[in-house]
Amino acid sequence: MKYGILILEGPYQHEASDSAYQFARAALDKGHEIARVFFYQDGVLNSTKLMEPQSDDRHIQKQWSALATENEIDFVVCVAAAKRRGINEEVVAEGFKIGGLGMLTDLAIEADRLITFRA
Amino acid sequence: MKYGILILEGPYQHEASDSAYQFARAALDKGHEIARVFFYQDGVLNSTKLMEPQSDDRHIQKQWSALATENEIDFVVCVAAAKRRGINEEVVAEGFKIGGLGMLTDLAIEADRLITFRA
Amino acid sequence: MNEAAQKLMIVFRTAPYGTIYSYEGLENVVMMAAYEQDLTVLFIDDGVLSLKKGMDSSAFGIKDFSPTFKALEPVYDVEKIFIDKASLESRGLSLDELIIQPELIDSDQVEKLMEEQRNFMMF
Amino acid sequence: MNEAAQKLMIVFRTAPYGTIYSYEGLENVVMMAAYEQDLTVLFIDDGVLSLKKGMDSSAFGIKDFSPTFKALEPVYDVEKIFIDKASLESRGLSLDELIIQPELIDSDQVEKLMEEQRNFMMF
Amino acid sequence: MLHLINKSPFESMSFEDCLKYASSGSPILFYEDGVYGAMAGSSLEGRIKEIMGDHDVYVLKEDLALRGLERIVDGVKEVDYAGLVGLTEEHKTASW
Amino acid sequence: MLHLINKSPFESMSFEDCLKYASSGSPILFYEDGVYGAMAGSSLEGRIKEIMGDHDVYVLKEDLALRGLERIVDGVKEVDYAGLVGLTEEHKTASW
Repeated sequence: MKYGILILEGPYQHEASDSAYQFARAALDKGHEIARVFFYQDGVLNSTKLMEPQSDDRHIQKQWSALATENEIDFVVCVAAAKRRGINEEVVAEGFKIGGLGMLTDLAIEADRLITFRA
Repeated sequence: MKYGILILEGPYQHEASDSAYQFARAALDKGHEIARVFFYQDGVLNSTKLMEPQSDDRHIQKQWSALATENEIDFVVCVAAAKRRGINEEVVAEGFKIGGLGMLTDLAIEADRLITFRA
Repeated sequence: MNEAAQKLMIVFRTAPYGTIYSYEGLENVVMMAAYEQDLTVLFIDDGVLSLKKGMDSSAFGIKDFSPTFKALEPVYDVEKIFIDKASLESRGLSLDELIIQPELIDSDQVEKLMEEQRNFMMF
Repeated sequence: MNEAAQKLMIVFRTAPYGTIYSYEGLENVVMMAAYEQDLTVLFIDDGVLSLKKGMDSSAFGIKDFSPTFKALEPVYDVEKIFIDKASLESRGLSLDELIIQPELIDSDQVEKLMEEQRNFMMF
Repeated sequence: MLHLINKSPFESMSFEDCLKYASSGSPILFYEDGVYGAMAGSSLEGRIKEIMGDHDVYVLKEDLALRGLERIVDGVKEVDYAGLVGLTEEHKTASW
Repeated sequence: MLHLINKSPFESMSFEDCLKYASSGSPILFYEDGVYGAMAGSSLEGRIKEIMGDHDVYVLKEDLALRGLERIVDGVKEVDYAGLVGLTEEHKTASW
């Protein structure tokens, strides 16, 4: 099946982003395609390469970047939500790209399943 | 009276930061002192100068920076919470400084009232 | 609506202003409307509060986005707009206190509307 | 405790892991303990769930912070630790299912503890 | 103790949680999405009237205006931010 | 429709909200802080047993382990992330 994943909350503050990551891994392991992961609202904060968690904690941005590059998944960070929160081309990490909200509509049209991770 | 303000949520996603700002203004208008505003958890995201909201919306970082500089209020952004979320010395706006969690304990000891704005 | 139009829905279930969910749901409705899909908008639970008349954001600088809700049908051609009757009633509101008058539905219609869609998002 | 010690309290009322509130409350307890103030820690509502035995974070990489709760008394000398009996009971838990055994209090003691403090923070 | 409620009581238990602990005489203030708790005619009106015997109930004007709420439960007192600051002068606060 | 509950039912109405709309036969899955809804012996146990006549109730293993929960209500089914993906293959999902 073709999955779309929508993430509405930022890293560390909520578990939403961890859950989305675990779900994405499990979906890939079962042989599904992930058409796109769309980062929206505070979800855009997952994409900053300035993130420096403590050494004994998970590095959420790096987890995501590895998932994107290893599996060639399209990761889109909503431009309007990103700008409002200080995320721009200079700080976005490898594997993420900034894009318009229309790419979420495209995903809703294209995906067989759209799963939302939220507060 | 000597007030301390603690902010636990980021800008735009929750109203907490707006409420804290309005409260701080009103407290100053009534002649109170604000000993410190402490930005913690997602609250640290209020401090980024990379923030670019839409032109018809409020600019939350600039509101805070103006409040700090006009009134010489101490604004402290928790260093551990900040690093985890991609906030560092390079992106912190005028009026904010990055500091340790001990400065929140100091505030709890010093302030007559400590008011929390949270989700 | 284009020939290959897909059934899509945005569900509002969160109160406006306290969090950005309602605002971002609305941004999506506007975007989807431009794609000329078969679009449905549904208000349930605290989502019904997004339509309350008389919002005044002058004190705050927080954007009052109710004009965009008002424009959904006349400007953006969104015609399928539903509201859960029980959610409205438990909040003591009637349709004439809202800026638009969506079609009232019973709660047992909500899941049916969800099932009918290719995809939906809930804000 | 130093001579000018102030009464301070951290209240836990949120479940762990779903949000960062509980973790950050704990960071504050540890910091305040280092200041040698007159410190109280209180668990109410879903905050009692932070003390459940048997947490295993191996599947996730999310830090299991229960060892720090366990260390509050022996390592950080935090002695005043209370828990709301009704909150514990409504979640079907007993003290022996928790990693530490705070003093049980009735709900009508909660506001009194808050009032006694110079300041408190609730997470 | 001044109890601050900022979440919709239709969606969050924080209002009811707070009432378990609040002693008689402690004021309660609704702000942000909490102000929906003060709407007249809602399913919560009876509950609000019930607690007004024990608690002064306040609601923040600015958040009412933002949300277009005009009809509030009889006896609930409207305050602006200056009024809220005034209440915090008199009381310590708990943010639920 | 698969209904996903990620907030503690002791603190949030999202579980009860979902039940107003979920038709008989629609499965409900607790994850994140939602898993507290599945604890055996809690004040919610009766409610969970009540709805199990109409709904299959699932709970996410990884979130149970993270929180140290072992005793869950009889009849609630544990699934891991692979199992959750399996459920989403069969059903569209609503995230409450």
